Amino acid sequence: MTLANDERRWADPGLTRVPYWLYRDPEILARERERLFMGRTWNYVALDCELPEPGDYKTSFVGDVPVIVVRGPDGEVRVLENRCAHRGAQVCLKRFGNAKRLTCVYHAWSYDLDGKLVGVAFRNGVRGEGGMPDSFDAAEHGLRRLNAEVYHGLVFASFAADMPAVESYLGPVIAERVKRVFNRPVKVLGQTTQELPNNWKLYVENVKDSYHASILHTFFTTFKINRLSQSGGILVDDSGGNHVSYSKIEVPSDDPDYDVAGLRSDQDGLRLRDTTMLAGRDEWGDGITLQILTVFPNFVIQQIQNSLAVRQVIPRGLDRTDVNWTLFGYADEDEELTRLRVTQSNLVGPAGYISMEDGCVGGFVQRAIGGSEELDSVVMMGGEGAESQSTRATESSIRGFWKAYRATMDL
Amino acid sequence: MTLANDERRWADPGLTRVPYWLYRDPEILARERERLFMGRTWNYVALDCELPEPGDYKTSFVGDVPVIVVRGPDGEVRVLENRCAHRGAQVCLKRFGNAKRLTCVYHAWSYDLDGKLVGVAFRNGVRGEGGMPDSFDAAEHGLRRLNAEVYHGLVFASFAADMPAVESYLGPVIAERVKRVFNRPVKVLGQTTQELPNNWKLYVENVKDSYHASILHTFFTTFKINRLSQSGGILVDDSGGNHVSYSKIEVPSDDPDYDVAGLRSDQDGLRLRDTTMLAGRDEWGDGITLQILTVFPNFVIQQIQNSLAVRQVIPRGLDRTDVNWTLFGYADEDEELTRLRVTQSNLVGPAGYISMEDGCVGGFVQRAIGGSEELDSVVMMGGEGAESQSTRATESSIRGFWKAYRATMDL
Amino acid sequence: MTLANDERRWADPGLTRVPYWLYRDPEILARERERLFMGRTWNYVALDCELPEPGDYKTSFVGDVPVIVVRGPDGEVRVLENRCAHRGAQVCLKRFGNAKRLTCVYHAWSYDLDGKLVGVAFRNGVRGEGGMPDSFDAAEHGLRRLNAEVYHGLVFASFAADMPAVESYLGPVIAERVKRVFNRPVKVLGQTTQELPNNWKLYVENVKDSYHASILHTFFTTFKINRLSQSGGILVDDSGGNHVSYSKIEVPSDDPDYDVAGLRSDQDGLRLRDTTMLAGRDEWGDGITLQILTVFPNFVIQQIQNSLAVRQVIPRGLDRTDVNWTLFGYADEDEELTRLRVTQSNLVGPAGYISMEDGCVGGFVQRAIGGSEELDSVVMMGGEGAESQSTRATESSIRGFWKAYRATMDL
Amino acid sequence: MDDMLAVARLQLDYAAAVDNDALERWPDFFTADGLYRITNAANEARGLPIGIVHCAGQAMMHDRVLSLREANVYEAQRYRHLLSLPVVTRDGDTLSATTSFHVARIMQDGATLLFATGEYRDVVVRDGEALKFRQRVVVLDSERIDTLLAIPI
Amino acid sequence: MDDMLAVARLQLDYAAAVDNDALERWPDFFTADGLYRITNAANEARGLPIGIVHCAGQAMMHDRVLSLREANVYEAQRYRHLLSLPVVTRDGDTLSATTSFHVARIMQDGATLLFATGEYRDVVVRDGEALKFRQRVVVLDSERIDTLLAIPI
Amino acid sequence: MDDMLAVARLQLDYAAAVDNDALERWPDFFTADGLYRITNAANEARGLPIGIVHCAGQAMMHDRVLSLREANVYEAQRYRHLLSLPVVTRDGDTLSATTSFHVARIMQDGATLLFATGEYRDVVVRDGEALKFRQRVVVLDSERIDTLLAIPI
Ligand code: FES
Ligand code: FES
Ligand code: FES
Ligand SMILES: [Fe+3]
Ligand SMILES: [Fe+3]
Ligand SMILES: [Fe+3]
Repeated sequence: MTLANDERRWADPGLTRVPYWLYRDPEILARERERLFMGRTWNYVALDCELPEPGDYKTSFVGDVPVIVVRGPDGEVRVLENRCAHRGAQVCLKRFGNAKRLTCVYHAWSYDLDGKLVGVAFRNGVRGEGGMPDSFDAAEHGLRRLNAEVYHGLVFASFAADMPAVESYLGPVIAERVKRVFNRPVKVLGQTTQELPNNWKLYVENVKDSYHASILHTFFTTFKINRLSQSGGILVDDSGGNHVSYSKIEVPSDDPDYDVAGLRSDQDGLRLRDTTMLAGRDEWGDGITLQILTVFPNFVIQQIQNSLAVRQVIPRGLDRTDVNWTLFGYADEDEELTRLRVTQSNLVGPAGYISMEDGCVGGFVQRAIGGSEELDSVVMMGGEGAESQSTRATESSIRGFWKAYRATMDL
Repeated sequence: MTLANDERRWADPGLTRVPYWLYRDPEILARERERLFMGRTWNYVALDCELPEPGDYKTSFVGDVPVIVVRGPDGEVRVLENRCAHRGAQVCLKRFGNAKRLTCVYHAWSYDLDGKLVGVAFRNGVRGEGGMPDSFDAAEHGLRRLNAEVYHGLVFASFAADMPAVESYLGPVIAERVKRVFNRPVKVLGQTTQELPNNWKLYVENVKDSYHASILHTFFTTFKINRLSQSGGILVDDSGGNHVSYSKIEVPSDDPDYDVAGLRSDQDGLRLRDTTMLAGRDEWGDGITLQILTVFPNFVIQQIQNSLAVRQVIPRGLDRTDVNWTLFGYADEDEELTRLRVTQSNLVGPAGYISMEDGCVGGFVQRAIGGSEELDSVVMMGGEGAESQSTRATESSIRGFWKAYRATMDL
Repeated sequence: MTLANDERRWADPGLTRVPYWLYRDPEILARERERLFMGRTWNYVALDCELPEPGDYKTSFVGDVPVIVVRGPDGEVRVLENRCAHRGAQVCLKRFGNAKRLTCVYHAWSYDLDGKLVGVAFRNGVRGEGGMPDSFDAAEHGLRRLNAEVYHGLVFASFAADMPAVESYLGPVIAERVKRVFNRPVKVLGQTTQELPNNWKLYVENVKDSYHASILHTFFTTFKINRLSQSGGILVDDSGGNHVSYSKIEVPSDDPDYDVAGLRSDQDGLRLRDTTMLAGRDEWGDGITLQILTVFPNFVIQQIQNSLAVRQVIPRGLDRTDVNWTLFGYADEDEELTRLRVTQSNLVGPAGYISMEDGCVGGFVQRAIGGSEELDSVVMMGGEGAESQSTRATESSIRGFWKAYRATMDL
Repeated sequence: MDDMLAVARLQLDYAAAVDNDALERWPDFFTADGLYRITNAANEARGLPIGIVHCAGQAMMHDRVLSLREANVYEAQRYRHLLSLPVVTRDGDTLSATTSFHVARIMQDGATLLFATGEYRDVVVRDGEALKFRQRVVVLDSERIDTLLAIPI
Repeated sequence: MDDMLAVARLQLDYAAAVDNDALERWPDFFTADGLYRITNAANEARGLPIGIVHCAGQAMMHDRVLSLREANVYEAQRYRHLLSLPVVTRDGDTLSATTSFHVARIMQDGATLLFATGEYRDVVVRDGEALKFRQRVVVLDSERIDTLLAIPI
Repeated sequence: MDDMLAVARLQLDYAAAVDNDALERWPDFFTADGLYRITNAANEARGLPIGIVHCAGQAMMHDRVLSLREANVYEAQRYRHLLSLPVVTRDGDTLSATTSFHVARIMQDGATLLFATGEYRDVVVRDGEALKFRQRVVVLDSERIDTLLAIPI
């Protein structure tokens, strides 16, 4: 499986071919950790609202590296690597907590909420024996602190110190769409983790893939919630790594392109008995019923009708990925709207009518490409570039992902 | 575990020493996939009778590469790689099915039963936007089609195009013995999968190993179903990779060689209360009560009394192997004979009186050789060659396997 | 994950920095097997009392290499590699047994208790056909026999032939402390296996780590069974690899060092309702209530009050370790003392009040260091050397482990 | 005891219907306005309203079965439920029951996984001849779902 | 209910005998002409007659136990059965029952696996004082067997 | 049958208390001098007295709960017990029961493991109104414990 260096090539200079070894080579994981997740990227780690009070913390991940997201006494959020500077134990063990200091259970080294080492048990020994030598300088042994920015309620972190602001990382077009959803404080309505039998990149490609939406997810098209012939399109930022796919409802029409395609997904007879789920509200006043947004490398913001969620994609190995779903609403919303979101939650998540398939299709690829590491996937729908397009029948945003990936990974 | 190149050697120029790293080195898997399973070999993938009608398909494997075995409209069987030419999803998901076209669930690309790409959803975009660029040539994006041959009811496939006919691959001696069992149409009587905790080659060696039969499987000898002193022998083809081990019942005699060996397996007191299982019929008129046949690299045909089976050996990782058992009878046989096969099925499979041990013995080796990657197994019984012999107290056919393996793997 | 050679460095020339890749690099396992476990070390494999009679055997491990520990007809204990010289099957399958000869189930090759090959089934073939060629020399095909020494009831084995005696391997100081516990025949009182989600070295470091004892294990300090301010210390042999940590009960005092540290572990209000467990006996007449002893690389002898145990640490992969616990008492002890040991067994093992944490803390490290392979743990408590110290507020014995490890591994 | 065994029998029949792919019968185990929810223990403990599945009324249950049969794509799989005895309390004609479960999932290729564990929180009423669930809340112990959850628990 | 509990008790005793290695008692849970079969759901669905084990009559069961004890080689292992309550129907003196099971397999080295799940399809009759299986068909959910199946399910 | 169901109910309540983290109630399922032991089948078979946990009397049980709550460090986790029906025999006022179990362990991150299988060997007596365990010996099938065993089985 370990590919020698000359086999680990990416022959095609463009973006329309993606070699399959990228999902299978054991060495890719370490390289992605180093250059991508611990490199020059902004990584979503938490919602600001998950940490309401000073001292509130949440344990999270940057790539697969454990971090602590904590609100300091000054109200600012810090992100610290969750690894003790002494002998490497995970410092915070709980998913959520509140602390004035972060104390490692192993030898009780303790850190303030900036990660500064403020306590070393028995530093001076016991009765004058043992303890730390004079050469020990506590200032050199804090928790590694990451660059952090709270952007409209979203906490991003980066191991790189000299990052541009999140807004500029997103680019103006995508930033606008983030702000559309995060236009006021939010609250968490539910959380779940979906464990996928495939490389994390297959999930991210899937999310970026506006082409599959109305084909793989037949619930979508059948009930006219969304179909490619609706007006909509995709937006891609200059880096390629960030994107939005959106659509608006129109009056459904008989669409000749669908008939030509003869898709499995167009079953006219199928109707829901209970349509409360479909009675969406136009909360944003723009008629957009679906907006899927990704931030490079592994963060998703979803609006599907009134179902709002963020998804953090965590690599767990070459062929194992966790998707952490956080469904949310607005802090100030009425109960009826929350009830609507509860009902529409049936659309999304591991059991969602239109997301269930996304859970398995990555595995369908992962297990099929074993004999094809020297071959490529073909990403040509909508051309060869990674630009915004006014159609969703395109793979432009997938090409955008690989554009950003190749640049960041130097591949 | 990854052995540097100079350690991955096979010092002995002959066939009587097999280094243990062959069962443990992570790199061997990829090389076996490339040179062995996707190289110049014929791989069993299905019984012809599993696909009675045009459009019937079965999903199977060549090595661990997923394939589709499908009967075309012309009645001919095709074998296609089960990986979509678009972005790599497994095209057929079910074990058995019937289809006029093979349609990928992901983006509904569809293929005819020759693997030719005949439909690309939204190829022309929607309302004139998106879609495939003109440079896209459907003819270049079919499902990879394998070389296939149906040989006396057995479907073989090869990634190599220029293979000799199966009959010539088997060699005349082994071909004769295949035809002995597949002398007329067969029907499936039962299927099961046995998952083994060892490298696939340990299972194949075990099947080729006529030496162990009467020693490891004491049920065999105790009830005089078979013992090495019965007349019989082994046949090996010129390549070494294909073999038959057979025996005939004779009147049991007191056998001095057994007494000298003092084998655990010779328990005189043990008798069955119910002997219906042993009342075999001489279906082939030649008195042969056991014929085990292998085709290089990983296929087994078994006749044990009247129990007939094919076994497909599928590598699932360095120390994980699936054995797919298909028990069968003849399409035209009487019910009484089927009942006999049902009763004799107790002899074989994961719970079989004389095959149960084969399920665990590979694991006994796999876990014992961890500290011995620089050492060799010793394969000297019956000499140093890989020729046919008129005794089963030999490892000649194992040496034959390694002869073919070294040639194919270039090791 | 596979680190290229230039990354697999150990920059720090001393013992106060340990790079994290040592717990994560897949290649380290094979090198540890070769140089450490199969190299110039003595490895605990059994208690002498587990094999009371000639022919009694136990299956055990040296590193992760399976071995047989067997008492010969002369009463001496032998240690043999548990891998058949023929084709590599594990010869002894049971945990405990008794045999005159060791017979492999696969082809019934049999060995005497020295490992000498004394039987080859069908060596002369059957009716003059098959069998072993004349070139086969049974003397070359025995079970690999290890160097073995029974030292005060403990059976040690080594793949190296030219080892110093165990007593000299231990060094006089540690040897004394082994003999303190193994001062007369022992008997087994219970066995269990604890499976840890971390590299084996994290467990060994933990055992050697007198620093953590009163901090991580708050049961310890709270009930005044042991605290760092008790008199005690650590002893390290010249190699660094062997150590003792011990303490004596003193009248607890208000200890200013504890107050300064403000440790989580000092909860004054907590008192046991049932104190029978704490009513220890001073069996050795020296007031030592705790003695933890390790022998390089992976063996532990434990006296915690009257709870006696040996622990064998078995690597099962990069992040998987088995700890085999054997709790014991003296062959001649009274029932009341055994009852005391039963009661005090609550302190130790996977559910032990003061060992439970040792089961999880290695995992806390293993999972936290994923992004830090180029970083180091900091081992500075008690200075920079690996000498004996009269305090337990030190990491001297951990530095000792790495001293011996670097020497043995040539790193 | 009678209540316990009666509820146990209802639960057994439900499990058998699900395990044997008789999903069309699944809505009939509920009253017309019955509530079926799947959530996890952490969400419940935090009072979060959204779980994994939320079916209010038989109509939504029928819709889910229809979608599973006609619209959704997922590999062939089956469950095998195993239940504890229910702990039942009665309030007038209404029975409340909590019941532990282990659910194994068996994929088409034979791979078997302990897919879900947790507790049923049931409200059971008499509906004509039969007992039916007025409410069945499935509280999963784990927040983690392997791949997807298609078939109801 | 009486039938249910009586069948449940028979099944419990059977499971205890198997789990505690009292295999010699195993044939006695059957009538002299009792049928014991292990197969899998896919074979059953396709009407294929061959499964994993086929014992027609106590004599064949005794033979299997004898072979396991005296002839066959396999590592020390044990099972732990867990059963649902049986769903029992009565036709005259004959009880038919379907019952779900999870069987864990524990190897000598402690490795524990959810080895088998499925359904017992039992026909139970009174045989003198005791209830006995006239038929016990074990339908495994999975076609996949890890390593080997020695001990009866 | 009454004995069986009464013991089963006691066992269910015990399992529910443990599975729902009501450990403070755990000692109350025992008589004041009750014995709680966890050991494994191999140790029992060899007559070895030391297992995994040994609590003689409620006081030691309270101590264990106190230690788990106040002193010990371990990650958040929960169990989900599933039990067979008990096989109960009565000797005067004393009931003896053997009962099989599967216990799943669910970690905070959702990882689910079939953590323990085995057999309860219970001695149950009436203690005022309630049934209580005078003895509960947990015989694990496996000698192998993953990571640690904090919560009682
Ligand atoms: S590892 Fe954190 S204090 Fe020692
Ligand atoms: S992967 Fe098959 S159609 Fe896209
Ligand atoms: S492998 Fe041991 S006798 Fe052949
Ligand atoms: Fe999707
Ligand atoms: Fe065999
Ligand atoms: Fe400790």
